[in-house]
Amino acid sequence: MAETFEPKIVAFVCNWCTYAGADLAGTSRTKYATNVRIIRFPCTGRIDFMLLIKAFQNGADGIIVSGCHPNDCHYTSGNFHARRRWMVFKSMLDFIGFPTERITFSWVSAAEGKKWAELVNETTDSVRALGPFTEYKNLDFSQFNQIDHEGIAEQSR
Amino acid sequence: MDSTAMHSGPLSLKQKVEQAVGAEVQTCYQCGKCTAGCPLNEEMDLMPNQILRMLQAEYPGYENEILSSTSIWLCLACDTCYSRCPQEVKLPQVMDFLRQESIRRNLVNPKTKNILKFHKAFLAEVERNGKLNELGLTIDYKLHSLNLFQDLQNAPSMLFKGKLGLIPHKVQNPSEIKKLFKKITF
Amino acid sequence: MRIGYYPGCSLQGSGREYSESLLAVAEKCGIVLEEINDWNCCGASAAHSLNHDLSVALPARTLALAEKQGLQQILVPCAACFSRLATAQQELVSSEEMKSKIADYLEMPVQGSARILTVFEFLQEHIFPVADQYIVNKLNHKTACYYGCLLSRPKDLTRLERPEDPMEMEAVMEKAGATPIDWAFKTECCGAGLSVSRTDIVAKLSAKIVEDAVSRGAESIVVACPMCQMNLDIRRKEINKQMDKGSDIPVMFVTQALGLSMGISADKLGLNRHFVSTGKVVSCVGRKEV
Amino acid sequence: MARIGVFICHCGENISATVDVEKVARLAGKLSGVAYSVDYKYMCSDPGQTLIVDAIKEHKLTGIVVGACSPRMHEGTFRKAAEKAGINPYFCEMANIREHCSWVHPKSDETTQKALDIVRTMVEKVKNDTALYPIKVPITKTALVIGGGIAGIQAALDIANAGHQVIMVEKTPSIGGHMSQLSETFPTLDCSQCILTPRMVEVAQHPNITLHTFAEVENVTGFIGNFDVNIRLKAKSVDFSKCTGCGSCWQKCPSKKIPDEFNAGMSFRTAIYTPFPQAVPNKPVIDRANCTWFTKCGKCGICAKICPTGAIDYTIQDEIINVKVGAIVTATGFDIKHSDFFPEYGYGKHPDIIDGLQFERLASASGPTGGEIRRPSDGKVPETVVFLACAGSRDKAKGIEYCSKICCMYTAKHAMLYKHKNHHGKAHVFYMDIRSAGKSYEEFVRRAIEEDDVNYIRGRVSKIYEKNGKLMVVGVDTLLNAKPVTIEADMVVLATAVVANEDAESVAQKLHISYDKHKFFAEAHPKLKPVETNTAGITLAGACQSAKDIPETVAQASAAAAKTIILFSGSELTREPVVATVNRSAAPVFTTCTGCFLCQEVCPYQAIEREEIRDRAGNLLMNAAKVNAGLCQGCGTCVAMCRNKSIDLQGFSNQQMLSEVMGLLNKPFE
Amino acid sequence: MKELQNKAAELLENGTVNLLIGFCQDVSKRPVPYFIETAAEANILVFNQDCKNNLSVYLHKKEVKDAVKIGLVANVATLRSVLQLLSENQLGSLTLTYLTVNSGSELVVLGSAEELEAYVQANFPTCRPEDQEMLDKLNVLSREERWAFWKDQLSECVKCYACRAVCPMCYCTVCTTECNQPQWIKTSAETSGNFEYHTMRAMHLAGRCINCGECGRICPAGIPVHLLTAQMNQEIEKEFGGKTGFSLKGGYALNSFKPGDKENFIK
Repeated sequence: MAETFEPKIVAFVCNWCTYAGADLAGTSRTKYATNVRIIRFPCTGRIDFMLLIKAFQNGADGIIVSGCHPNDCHYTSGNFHARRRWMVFKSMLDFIGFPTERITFSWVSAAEGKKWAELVNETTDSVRALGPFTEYKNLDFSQFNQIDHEGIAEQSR
Repeated sequence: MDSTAMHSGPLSLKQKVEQAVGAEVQTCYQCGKCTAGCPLNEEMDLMPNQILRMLQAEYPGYENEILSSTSIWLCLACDTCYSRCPQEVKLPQVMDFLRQESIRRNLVNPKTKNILKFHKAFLAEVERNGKLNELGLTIDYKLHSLNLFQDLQNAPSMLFKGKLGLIPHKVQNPSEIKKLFKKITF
Repeated sequence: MRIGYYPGCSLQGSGREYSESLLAVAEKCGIVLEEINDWNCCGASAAHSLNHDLSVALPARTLALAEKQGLQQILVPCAACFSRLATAQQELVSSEEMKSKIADYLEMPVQGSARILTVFEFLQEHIFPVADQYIVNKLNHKTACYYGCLLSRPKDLTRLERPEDPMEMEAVMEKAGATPIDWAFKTECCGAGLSVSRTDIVAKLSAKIVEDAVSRGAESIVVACPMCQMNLDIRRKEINKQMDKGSDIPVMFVTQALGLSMGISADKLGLNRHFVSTGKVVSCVGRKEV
Repeated sequence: MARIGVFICHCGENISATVDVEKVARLAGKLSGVAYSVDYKYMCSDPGQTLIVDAIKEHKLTGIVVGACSPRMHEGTFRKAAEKAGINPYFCEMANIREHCSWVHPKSDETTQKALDIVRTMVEKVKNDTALYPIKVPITKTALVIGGGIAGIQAALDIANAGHQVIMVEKTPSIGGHMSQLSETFPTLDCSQCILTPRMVEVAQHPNITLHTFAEVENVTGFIGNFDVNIRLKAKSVDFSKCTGCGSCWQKCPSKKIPDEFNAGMSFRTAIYTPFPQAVPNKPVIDRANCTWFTKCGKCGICAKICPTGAIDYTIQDEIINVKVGAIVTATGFDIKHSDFFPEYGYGKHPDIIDGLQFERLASASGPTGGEIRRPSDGKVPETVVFLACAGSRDKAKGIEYCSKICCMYTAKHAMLYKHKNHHGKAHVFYMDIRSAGKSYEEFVRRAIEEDDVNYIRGRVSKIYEKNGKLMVVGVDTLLNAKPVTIEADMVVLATAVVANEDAESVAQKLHISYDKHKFFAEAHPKLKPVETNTAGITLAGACQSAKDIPETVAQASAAAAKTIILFSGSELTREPVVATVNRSAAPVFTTCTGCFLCQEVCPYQAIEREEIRDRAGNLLMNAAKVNAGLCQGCGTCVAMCRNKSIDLQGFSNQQMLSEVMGLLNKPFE
Repeated sequence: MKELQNKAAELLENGTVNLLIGFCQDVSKRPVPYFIETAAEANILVFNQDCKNNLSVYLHKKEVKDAVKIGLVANVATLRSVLQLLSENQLGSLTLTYLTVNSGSELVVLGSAEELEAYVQANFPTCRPEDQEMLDKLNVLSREERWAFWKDQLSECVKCYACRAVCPMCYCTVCTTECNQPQWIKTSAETSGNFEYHTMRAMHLAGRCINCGECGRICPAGIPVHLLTAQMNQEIEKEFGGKTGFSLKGGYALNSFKPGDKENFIK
C-alpha cells in the first residue's frame, strides 16, 4: 500500500520568489517529483490559512507554503506577517492534534531552483511515508459508524 | 558534482579522493598559492597544485605518477596551503589519502621509503607500548632504515640530559592497544 | 573547575622540560592538573599518514578515558598532540557514524564533548588572572615567539585571533618582562615531522627560522611545541651548517620563560636539559631594560 | 454560463516531448464550462495568437486558458491577444505546463496528468475572473539621484538635459566620487580629473539640477511616480550663502593631523576642509568629530574669527527636508577592501603594501607626492614594485567568490604608469587570468607587457614579509612547472576586491529594493532589466549594482536616465489593476467592513484610508476601510488579515484562489 | 449592593448615562442581564460572583448604540473586552461609564477610557485556574490523543453559533461563516465542517480573545471551545509578548512583526 501510494501535494507560493524559483528549476531542467501542484499568490502575506484547511479537506495529503526569504519580500513585509500567522496557525493545529508534519513551510528565493526541487522531493518522500491523509475523512465517517453501532444494537435486541 | 555518474567502471583516483576526504578537488583553479607557500616546495618533484591538476585531468596514466611521487611523502601536513587556499581545498587530507593509496598500490617512491619506515617504526612502537619511547623508536627505525649512525652523536647526550628514558613508558594494558590496532588494520 | 592534563609522549622524553616547567608554573599558581589515567600516544603524523581510522581512534581512546574520569576540559600543551586530539574530536562530533565506529574499536563509549585547551588558552584563562602576584623577575631581553604550524593552523582548531601573525605567546612573554620582536617566520613550519627521516630538509627549514630571528636581534626563541624545540635545539649542529654563520641562540619553552619570571629555579624548569645553553636568558633575569 | 477556450502549446518540443499535449487538449475540452480546446506548436507565434483571436470570436469565448510557459514569460502576450479579440485581458490565464511540468518531469502519464490538473485549475480560476481595467496614476516629473559619482553625474545631466527637474544627494562634501581620485584612466591614459571636473561643474550650474552635498536620504515612502523622500542635510557649520570659498579658514585651522580620505589616508587634512582643490561645491565644511570647537566645547573658533564674510556658524543643526519625486536613480557606488584585510600579507602592518586607490593617489598629479611614485614608509622611489591582481577577489575562503572586473585593467595601468615614471624600475604582476574584454583593453594589456616590459607571472602570492627593508613576495610561476618565486620588492600594490558600500544594506532597506548576498543592489532581471530594480520607479547606475569600469558605469547611468525620461514622457502612468478593494453595497449595509482597521496596520504602502460613511442627512453612520488604488501594490496581506472577507484582491480574489484549490483537487466548485 | 444601585440611579438621574446595562435576578435568583433607562429601576440591580456574563457584547447592538451614553456594570473580564474593542476602533460613537466592584468589594466608577485602562492594568487577571488545568492536561497528551479529544468534543457541535453570539470580539456584521461568495465554511454540522469553523474562529480570535470564557460556558453541547483561544493566547504571549485587553494601544500580535521572529519551523 505505502509503496504504491502517491501523495497529492499542494504548494502555496508567492509570485516573486518561490514561483520564480520553480520557474528557474524548470529552465535549468532540474527534475523533481510530479506530485506537487502549485498555486500562485502575489505574496505569502496573501495566503489565507482557510485555503490550507480547504485543501486538506478536499484531499490534499501534504502542503508546501513558501515565499521570499526574510528581508527579500517584494512587498517588504508580507512574508514577515505570514511568518507570524503560520507560527500561530501551526501551533493552533498542533493543539487540536492535527498532523502538522504534513505542512512544510519554507523560504525559496528566485535563485533557488535547486532548493525548490529538493524541497518538493523531501516533502513528497516524507508525506509518502506518512501515508494518505485520512483524519479529516474519518471525522465524518466516524459519525456514521456511531449511528451504525446504534442500529446494530437495535437489531440485536 | 556527481562525476561518478559520468564515470562508468572503477572510480578514478580523483573520485576516490573526493569520496575519502570530501575535498572538492574540482574546485582548484590552479592559482598555485599552495605551492608558493609550501615549506617543502623546493624538495618536491610534483608541486601540490600540479598534483591537484593531474587529479582533475582523470588521466589514468597520471595516477601512478602521483602515487609514486616523493611530494606526497614529503608533505608535512603543516596546513599552510589549506589555510591560505582561496578555494578551501583540504590538501593535507588529500595528501594523507594519497600516501595511504600509494602504500595500497605499493608505489611508494624509493627516495621516500625512509619516511614510510619511520612512520611504520613509530606506529610499531605505539602498538607495542601504547606510548612512544623515542629510544625504542630511534633504535627500531635505524634497524629498518639501516642508517645506524645517524643521530648517534646525539643519543648519549640525550640520555645524559634525561631526554631519552631507558625504561619504556607503557599503558597499563598494552594488549588493549594491540587489539585496537588489529581491529583497524585488518 | 577541574583541568585534565595530557602530556603526550614527547613531554615524557625529549620535551620533558616542557612538562616540568608547565607543572612548576601551575603549582606556583596553585592550580592542579589531573593527568588523564592511562592515556596513550596520539598517533602523531604517522597515524594520519598511514591509516585514517587509526588517527582518530588513538586520540579518541584518550578522550574516552578523560570522559570516564569526568573531565570537562583537557590541557594539551604539545602542539602535535593538540592538533591530533582536536581533529579527532572534530570528526567524532561532526559524524555520528564515525562516533559509533570508533566506539566499537575502543569497546567503550566516546562523545568528544570535553573542551581541549591549547597551552595559550590555559595560560590566559587560568594563569594570567593570578600571575602578577607571583611574577618577581623581568626577563629583560628581546625574544622571538615561534609558533610553527600546528599551533597556528588550521585556525578553526587553534582558535588564534590572527593565525598568520599570532600574538598569544607575545602576551605571555610581555608578562614575563621580555620584549617580543616582530618577525616573519613565526608560523613557518620547522619540518619536525621529518626530523629523523629527512634531517637534511629539516635543517634547511629550521635554519631559515633561526636566521630570521637572529637577524632581527632576538636573544632567545620561545616555543610551545616539543617538536619545534627539539629541532631548533638538538638539531642545532646541522642547522648551523646551513647558515653562513652559526648561532647559539637558546630555544626555550614559553612555560620555562614564565617560570623564570616567577623566580622558579632553572633546574626545576629543566633549563639544564637543553643542548644549546640557556645560560644567556637565565642571566638576563632582572637585567636592565633593552 | 462561461464559455472557456483552452489552448495547449507544444512550445516546439519543449512541452510535447514529455507531455501528451493532444490528450491534455482533448480532456480539457470535456471540462465543464470549456467550449473549445486545441493544441498548437507555438501559441506565442503570430499564427498561434491569430488562432486564439479567431477562436475567441468564432466560439464566442468568455475567457481563455493558455497552457504553455510561465505567466512571468508570456502572460502579457496572450492577454493582448485576448484584448485584440474583444474580451477583457484579465479573462486570460496561463497554465504553466512548461517550467512547472514538462521541463521538470520525465515523459510519463503522471506528467500528462499533472499538465491536465494545472490546466483544470486555471479553467476554474478563469470562471471566476472579473473584468479589470488599468489604473491611472499621476507622475511627479522630478527625479532623485542618490550619489554624486560619475554614475550619478551622468544620470543627472541626462535627465536634466531632457528638461526634467533633478535632485542630487551626495553623502560627502563634494561630488566627483571615486573617479575624482583616479590618476589616469585606461585604456587611453587620459587624466581622470581633466575629463570629470567639467561634468561636475556642469551639474553645479545646471538650472534643472538641485544639488545637496553632505546630505543623505533619510527615508522613502510612496511608489513609482509618487515617491515621498526625506533628505537629511548634515550640518556643514558653514553658511554657503555667505561663504566665498576663499579658503582662509582651512589654511589657518589648527587641527591638521586628520587622515585625508581623498588621498586614501596618505596625507592629512584640517578639520574645516574642502576635500580637494577642484571640489564642487568648492566650499568647506567642518568635520565636527575632529574639530576642537566641538570636541573641546567652544575652544578654538579660529575659522570663525578669520572668515572675512562671517560664514562660519557652529550652531547650524542637521535639517530634514521633504521632496516629492517620481523616480529614483540609485548611484551610491562602491568601496574596496584595504590591505589590513589580508592576514598572509601582514594584516596591513607594512606601510609599503598599499591598495589600488592609494596607488592612484601616488600616481596622481594632485596627489600627496605630486604624481611621483614614492613609497609611503620613507618617501623613497621604489626600484621594484610588485602588483597583485585578484587580491581578495575570486577568493571563496575570504567570502568574495566574484571577479572584481576592473583590477586586471587598472593593474596593467598601474604597472604602466610606474614604468613611465621610472624607466629603470622593475614591475612585476602576479595574476591568475587576464580579463581584458573591452574595447582596446587587450591591446592595452599587451602594451604593458610588450612595450613597457612589465613582468607578468601567472600565480598567486602566498605570503609577503619584510626583511632588511625589502618586502619578500613569495609566489609561484604556474607556467614554469609551478616554480616557486620570491621577489624582493620595495613596494607592493594589492588590486583589492571591489565590495559594496558599508551602508549599502541600510540604503537598500530605505528604498525597499533587494540586494545580493554581497550587498550589491539587485537588478530586476539579469539580462532584460539590468538597470531597473524590483521596485518600480527605482533604477540602478554604476558600481552599487556590481563592479564596473567607467565606460560601463556611464552607459548604465545613461540607461537609468533613459528609463526615467521614458517614465516622465507621459502625464500619467497606467498600472496593473491588481489591487485590493473593500466591498461596498447598498444601504443599510453599505459594507461588511467593521472598521477595525487592522488592515491599515499591515499595509506596507499606507494604501488603506478611512472613509466616513454618512446618510443623506450627513450623519456619520460608520467608518470603513478604503483602498487608495494608486498606492496599493497588490500584495494582499490585508486580504488574509481581514476576518470577514470585506477586503479582497482583484486578480487574486478569495473566489479565484479557492476555486483554484478546488479545481486542482478535482472538486470543481460552483 | 445599595451603593451600586444608588450610583446607577444617580448616573441615570443626572443624564451621565441614558442606558445602563447590569444584572438583576430571575425567579430562581440567577443573575440575568438587565437594561434600565430610569433611576426608578435601579433598585433591582445586583452584582456578585455569579454575574459572569460579559455584558460588553450588547454594546454592538444597534438599539444600545442609539442610546450613545451608556453605563456598564462589569467584571474585570468585561472591562478587558471593552478595552480590546476600543483598541480595535469599535465603540467609537459611545460615551461609556463603568461600574465595577474591586477585590476589596468596594464600588469603583470609571468615567474614561484612560481610567479604564489604568484600572484593568492594576487588576489584571491571570488565566483562570480551571482552564489552565485543562490546558496542561491537553498539552501533555500525544497528538493523536488530542485529535481524538477534539474529535469527540466537536462532533457534538450543532453549529448553533452561540459561542459566536456571546463573544464581544465577534462583532463582524457578516461573519465568514455567512460568506457564500465563496462559501468558506460548510453550513451543515458535520464534524469536519465543525473543525473548520472552530479552527477559523480560534484563528480569528487568537491574540484578541480576552479569555472571559463565555463561549465555553454558553455552549449547549458543553464543548470547552474557550480552551482553543486560551491556548493560542498563551502561545502568542510566549512568542511575541503582549497581552490582550490590556491597553488602548492594542498591539495585535498578528498584524505586527519583528524581523527576528521565531522561524525554526521554516525550512
